[in-house]
Amino acid sequence: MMALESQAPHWEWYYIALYFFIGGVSAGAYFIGSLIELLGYEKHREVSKAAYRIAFPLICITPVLLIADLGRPERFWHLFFSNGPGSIYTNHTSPLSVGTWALLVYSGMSFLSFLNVQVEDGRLALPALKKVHEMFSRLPHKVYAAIGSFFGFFVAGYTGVLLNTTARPLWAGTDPWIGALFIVSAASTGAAAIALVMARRQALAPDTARSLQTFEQPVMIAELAIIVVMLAVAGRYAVPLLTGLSGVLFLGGAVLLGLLVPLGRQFMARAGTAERDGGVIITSAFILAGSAFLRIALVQAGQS
Amino acid sequence: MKVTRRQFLKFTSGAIGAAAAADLARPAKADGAGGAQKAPIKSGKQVPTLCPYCSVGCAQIAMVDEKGKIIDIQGNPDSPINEGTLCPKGAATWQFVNNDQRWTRVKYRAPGSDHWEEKPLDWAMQRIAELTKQTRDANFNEFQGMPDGKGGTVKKRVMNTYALASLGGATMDNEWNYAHQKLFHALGVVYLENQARI
Amino acid sequence: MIMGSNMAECHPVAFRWPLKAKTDHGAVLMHVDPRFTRTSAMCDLHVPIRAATDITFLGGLISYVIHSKRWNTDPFFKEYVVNYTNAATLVNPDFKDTEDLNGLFSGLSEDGKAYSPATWTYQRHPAPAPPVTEPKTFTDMLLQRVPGRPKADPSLKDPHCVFQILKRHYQRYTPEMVEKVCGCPKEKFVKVAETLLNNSGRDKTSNIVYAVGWTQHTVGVQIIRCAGLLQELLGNIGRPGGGILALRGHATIQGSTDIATLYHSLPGYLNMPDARKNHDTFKDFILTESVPLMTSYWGNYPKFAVSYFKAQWGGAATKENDYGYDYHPKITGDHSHLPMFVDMMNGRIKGFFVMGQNPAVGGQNARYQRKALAKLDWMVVRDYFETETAAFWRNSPEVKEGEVKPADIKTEVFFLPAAMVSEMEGSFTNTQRLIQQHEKAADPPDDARSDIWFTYQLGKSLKKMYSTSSHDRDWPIKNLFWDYEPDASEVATFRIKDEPSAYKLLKEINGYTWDDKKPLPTFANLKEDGSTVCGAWIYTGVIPEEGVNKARSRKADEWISPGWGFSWPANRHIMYNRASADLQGRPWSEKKKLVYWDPKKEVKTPDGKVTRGSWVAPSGEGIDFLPTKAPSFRGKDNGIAFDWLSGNDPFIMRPDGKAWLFAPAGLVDGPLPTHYEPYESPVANPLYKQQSNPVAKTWKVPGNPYHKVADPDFPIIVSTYRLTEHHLSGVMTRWLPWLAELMPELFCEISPELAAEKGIKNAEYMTIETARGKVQARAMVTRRMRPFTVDGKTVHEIGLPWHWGWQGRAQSDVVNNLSVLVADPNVTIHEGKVFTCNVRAGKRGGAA
Amino acid sequence: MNAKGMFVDTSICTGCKACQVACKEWNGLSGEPSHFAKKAGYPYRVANNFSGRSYDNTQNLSATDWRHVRFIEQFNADRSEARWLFASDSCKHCNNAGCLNACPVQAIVRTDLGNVFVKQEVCIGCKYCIPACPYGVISFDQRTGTVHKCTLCNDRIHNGLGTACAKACPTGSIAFGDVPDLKMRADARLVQLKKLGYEKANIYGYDEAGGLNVFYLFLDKPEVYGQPEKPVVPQDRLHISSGVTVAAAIAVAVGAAIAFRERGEKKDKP
Repeated sequence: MMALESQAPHWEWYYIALYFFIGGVSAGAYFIGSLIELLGYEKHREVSKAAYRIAFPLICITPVLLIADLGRPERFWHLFFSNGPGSIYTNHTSPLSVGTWALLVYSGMSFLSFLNVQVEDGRLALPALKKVHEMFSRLPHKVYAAIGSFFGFFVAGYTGVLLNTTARPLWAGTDPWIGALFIVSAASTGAAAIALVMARRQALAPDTARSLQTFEQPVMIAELAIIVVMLAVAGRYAVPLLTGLSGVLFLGGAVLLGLLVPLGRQFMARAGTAERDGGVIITSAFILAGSAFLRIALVQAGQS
Repeated sequence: MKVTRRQFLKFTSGAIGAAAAADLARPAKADGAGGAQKAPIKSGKQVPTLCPYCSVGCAQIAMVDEKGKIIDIQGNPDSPINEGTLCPKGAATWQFVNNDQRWTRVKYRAPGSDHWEEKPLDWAMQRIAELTKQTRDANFNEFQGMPDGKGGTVKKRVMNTYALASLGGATMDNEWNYAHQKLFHALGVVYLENQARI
Repeated sequence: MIMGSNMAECHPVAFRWPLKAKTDHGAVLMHVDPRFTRTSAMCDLHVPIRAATDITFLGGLISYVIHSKRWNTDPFFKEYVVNYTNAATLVNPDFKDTEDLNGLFSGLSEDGKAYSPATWTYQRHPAPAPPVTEPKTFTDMLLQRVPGRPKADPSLKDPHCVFQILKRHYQRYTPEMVEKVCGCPKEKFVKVAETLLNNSGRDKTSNIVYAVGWTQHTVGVQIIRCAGLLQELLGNIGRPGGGILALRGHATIQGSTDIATLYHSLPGYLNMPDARKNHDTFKDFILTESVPLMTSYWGNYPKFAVSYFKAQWGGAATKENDYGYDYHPKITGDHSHLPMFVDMMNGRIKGFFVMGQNPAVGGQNARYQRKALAKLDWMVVRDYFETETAAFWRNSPEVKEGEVKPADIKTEVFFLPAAMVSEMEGSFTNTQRLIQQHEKAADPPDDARSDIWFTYQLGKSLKKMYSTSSHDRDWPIKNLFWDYEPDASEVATFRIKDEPSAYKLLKEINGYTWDDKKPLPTFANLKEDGSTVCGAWIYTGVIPEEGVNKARSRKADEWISPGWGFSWPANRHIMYNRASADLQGRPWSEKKKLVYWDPKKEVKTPDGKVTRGSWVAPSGEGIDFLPTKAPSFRGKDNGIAFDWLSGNDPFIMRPDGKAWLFAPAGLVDGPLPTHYEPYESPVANPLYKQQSNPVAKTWKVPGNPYHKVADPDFPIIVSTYRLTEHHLSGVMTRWLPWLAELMPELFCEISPELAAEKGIKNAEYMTIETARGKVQARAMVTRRMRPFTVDGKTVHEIGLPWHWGWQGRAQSDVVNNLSVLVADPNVTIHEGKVFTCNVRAGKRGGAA
Repeated sequence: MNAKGMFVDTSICTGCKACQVACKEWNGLSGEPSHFAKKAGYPYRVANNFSGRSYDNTQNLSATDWRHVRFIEQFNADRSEARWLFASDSCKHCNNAGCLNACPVQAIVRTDLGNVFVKQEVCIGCKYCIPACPYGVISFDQRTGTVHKCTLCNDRIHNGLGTACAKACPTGSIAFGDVPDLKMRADARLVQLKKLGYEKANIYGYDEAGGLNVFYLFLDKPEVYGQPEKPVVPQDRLHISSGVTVAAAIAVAVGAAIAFRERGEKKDKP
């Protein structure tokens, strides 16, 4: 079983949990966007575009968070070249090492996708960026969408595997479910973020809204299911997640506000048509906030 | 199997099987160096000394760098008493010597004052000698009446002073104890004590 | 058996060896102690006894042993006891035992304050005719005064023989009585007794280890004697693996006793001239001191004494001026630590040197001692940190609470920074009497100086100031023999050039001939005619020749390691080791062979003749006997020293050559150890009407109140003690973060039973209170502490380690604010191991 | 070359903590900053870490406490069972080391002598190795921004010396040497103790975490000494959690394909 005396890493929630959250949203959104592009659902091209516009700026924030939490931020490059510049290094038994590389690749892909969207909408003004876009324009969009989508999922999921792959009672006790939980959570928040952005710009077509909801609902139900399984597996090791401030965040924030309330709202709205823009914004905000709470609670409870 | 003390020493201080130098920073022997990584290690002149704490008499080795600073103090493995081992106090001797709170200057508190002042060593030594002389001269007894056992008193030569007292010495060298009792007996001091009575 | 010591905690490295004996050789370790300590944890058996009932326990062992089948059937014990102890010696028929006088011996003065030992003496044969008629020397004078040999009954049947007296004295110390007084189950007691019995004899020896758990009592000396008695009866003295081992506290506490900075003693255990005794002239001094001892090696007392005075005043000490004896101070009373502070409080002491000691924390009734410091005109503190003693005027509890204002304290205080051990050259004597040298590794920083630097420079200044004086009373300073200037080579590599020569000091301690300054190889070379100088005769041999310092010798071997350091006297590690052989000089057994008589060995005498037969020790151990004296040698009745002692008298420092089961002289509180309750006890003495030591020293002065016997306000026993992680008053440890974090705060060990009764919770604060003061401590509620049932009554005991003060990186209340000035009558050691108190939950509040 | 390691015979540990201090002395480690606090009127920080847990005040291993002596009091109400156990704990230098497996920058390495240590000049302070250790050994130091733990005195052992703690240990409870030799000694001691009636005595560390180069002889179950009965090296589970995560990702992908396809087709075919 778990170690009796493992130590907490003392990761700051505002760096690490937020990174987990923002990375998840970005990856989830990118994944949806790229999937639509890969499957050729032209009708949902706007969804794709919104996804790419969300994915890249968000992922730009993450290295800042990650590096800020390092004890020696100036050495972040050791992650790639620990044996000195030029000598590439990866540790395949370390989710952190592999995840960092995935994040790098994913960032690149999401950048290219972002450029495409900007060019398509004629918004790319900077000549340098234009040049970059031209360089990669020979490459079919679907290639990097595919690569990006693969690594996007990696980014969304490895953080959970990373937590599972420790000796902390909560994180190890919930093994192997945090990865899966983070994947589904990333998917729902990705969709929610897309919906939120499109609704705010009043660009959310009712059908699109319905598609997003159709995607979100089973994902959120799956998320609930995974949470139940995870808690059952963890047994007494789940206590820190269910008590104290972490308990409030987890049960009240993640489960109630982040999952039950949005599901309920969507369910009630289904009586008529899809939610209207205002409703979508609120529901999506709940989903996003709930996902943030989920990660904060897991990161904090695992360290208590 | 009869384990001799030397063998026992080897068990505990560093080497079973492949014999290794038990001392602080002797260069590695051939079997220790074969294929081993080069690792820098502190080194310097080794001076035999003793643990300042309890009465067991553990031998220590102080390592001194080229600037004459003590950089390490550890047990002396040659000692039949401690064979290189130490207790937590003995192991902490280095921090005792190199302590940021150690006072290394003379401090003086004038009568009635509420603070210390720093003073030169020579000044303090001179002042202490003067006070010692003054106090002795003002309170010296060449003779004193002692009970004669019959209810009366008899004058006896005592050559002492009760105005000076000295306390301490069980953590201080034999040589000091000797010199100190010698000087203080010459001064006539009888309140002369140390921790041996505690 | 470890008793009165927490060896694993207080002497952890020494404990290496008993533990090794246990794991490698199957030795049985037993710990008799009120608390379950780290020592108990490592022993095969822990026997809890109520604090200060050691004599009952040991007396019980004595009684058990002499009534046991093994002791009465194995001829080894009789042979040893009849010949090597004074068991057979007949005592004055007027002697009355505690059994006769309900806890008192005969000879107590009318005021009940002191004993006269007149009735404790031996019966003797008539004195022999003296060999000299006209005394020319002190030795001649002694030869005129040789007493008759003591009478003895080797069958041990005479009712006045020591053995019968002893048997009667301890007859009521039964296992049942031990259980009743000590509160320990009698089965455990019997187990200890059987283990000791079964592990003593011809091929086995048992050893008893003690420390201040025995000394810090009003009966401290008698507890240790009681263990000595037991070991003598078991034949465990003078033999390898036997003995009683004192574990002392400080690095050279042995050295500072040998070369005493103690009021009553001159170096080498000569007595201090004392105006209360007949010490009026040098001759009086010599005769008073050496006559009672002259039939032992102390018959050489005159040589030791003359050489000491010659060392004091060198060329100015002549036969004509009695080697300056008249200029040496005399004591007039007890000037030891506790009365020193009483007299300081009274204003008698004006100037005070305190060096490497911290009475503001370590002194009994520390509050009293701190207040006494404020009465001084001036004080010199030499230490490493701003100790509580140095800072008493600034931030002591009295000052912080506003009871005393710094402005009202007129004491002029000097703090002089001291050098560390590794920053100076010198020697320490460890608890085994082993002298070892530490060498100077580096200069001390800034104005820090060695201790000998301070004393030497102070002496030089004073000599200079007094150089013009013509007062007779200044003669001892003016003529003080004071030259320890270093050779250039000794200071060549160091910054400090006026560091005195430690070598020259040790050479003077060792002794040398006055004329040609050649070091003396042994104390047999000392003379009483002023031709030799010797600071401390017992150390002679440490510098056997110029330039050779045996304290620096560092050759160890598998056993005794005679090549490591120098064990005084004359590199003898096991004292009285003649007793390791039987009457004929043969080893008691092959396994326990140490020193034995080899009749074939050829020895050259100093006059060139060759004789056959010698004592030998293949291990290299020094032989604590005259090497050529055959076991069959019969001592000269009219001789002194070695001449008087016979070939089967191993105890050469005793005037009858025997180990003393009964002490006819030398003790002020009785010839046999007797159970007395401590001065403060929650119970009445279950054994005698006499409650506590009748001659214990007390100081009934303001600020030093005592508790009553069974005082209802103070029903709990408290013991103070040390931990591994700190040293004494903490000066050498509390400023070190590495040690401070190991034991950060004062705690009180308390049983769950008492804690529950008082509502005290683990790790929370509690207050301990006596009539002297209050301290707060964190509670450590643990079953390692236990209540005792004494005579049907439950007695609680708590424990307080006393290392802390208000300075340093680990701070707490001063435990000695609780303790009291009361002491053993023989040596004035305080009773810190047991007094009474009360406890309650919560912080102290109010005055400390 | 044989791996070097330590055999900790807790049956002869006296709980003196010399190993803790000797470690700090040789490795130049300060007092643990969290054990000290500022106090008015004093120019230095004063220790405040009294725990009330027997004689254990340092409580755990940390970046400045590479050794830690545990104190376990086993007494029943009438004290007929009375035992006080001591055990000196440190990094075990696992052959399957969670910290080393987790390190993303190769700051944690194993040398030719089998010891695992942190290259201070490489560590970035990501702290991921901290929860990856099943023994709670490795720890972060704010002052250096890196993690620290016992190095098995890397400098000493590569210069032919034993570890500082083993050298200081007054009773030989900590023995340093070649692992196979130490195992022989441990086995012999276990036999001796069993004969003396210590039925629960056991050796901990032959199989755990791929074998520990620093292993123990305990007189009671490992849990009593705060050691996991069956420690799991986190990375041993990596393939399972990765698999489940990938499965979840595929499920989500399929879900998305279905969710968006439905709507898309409905619109495309009026």
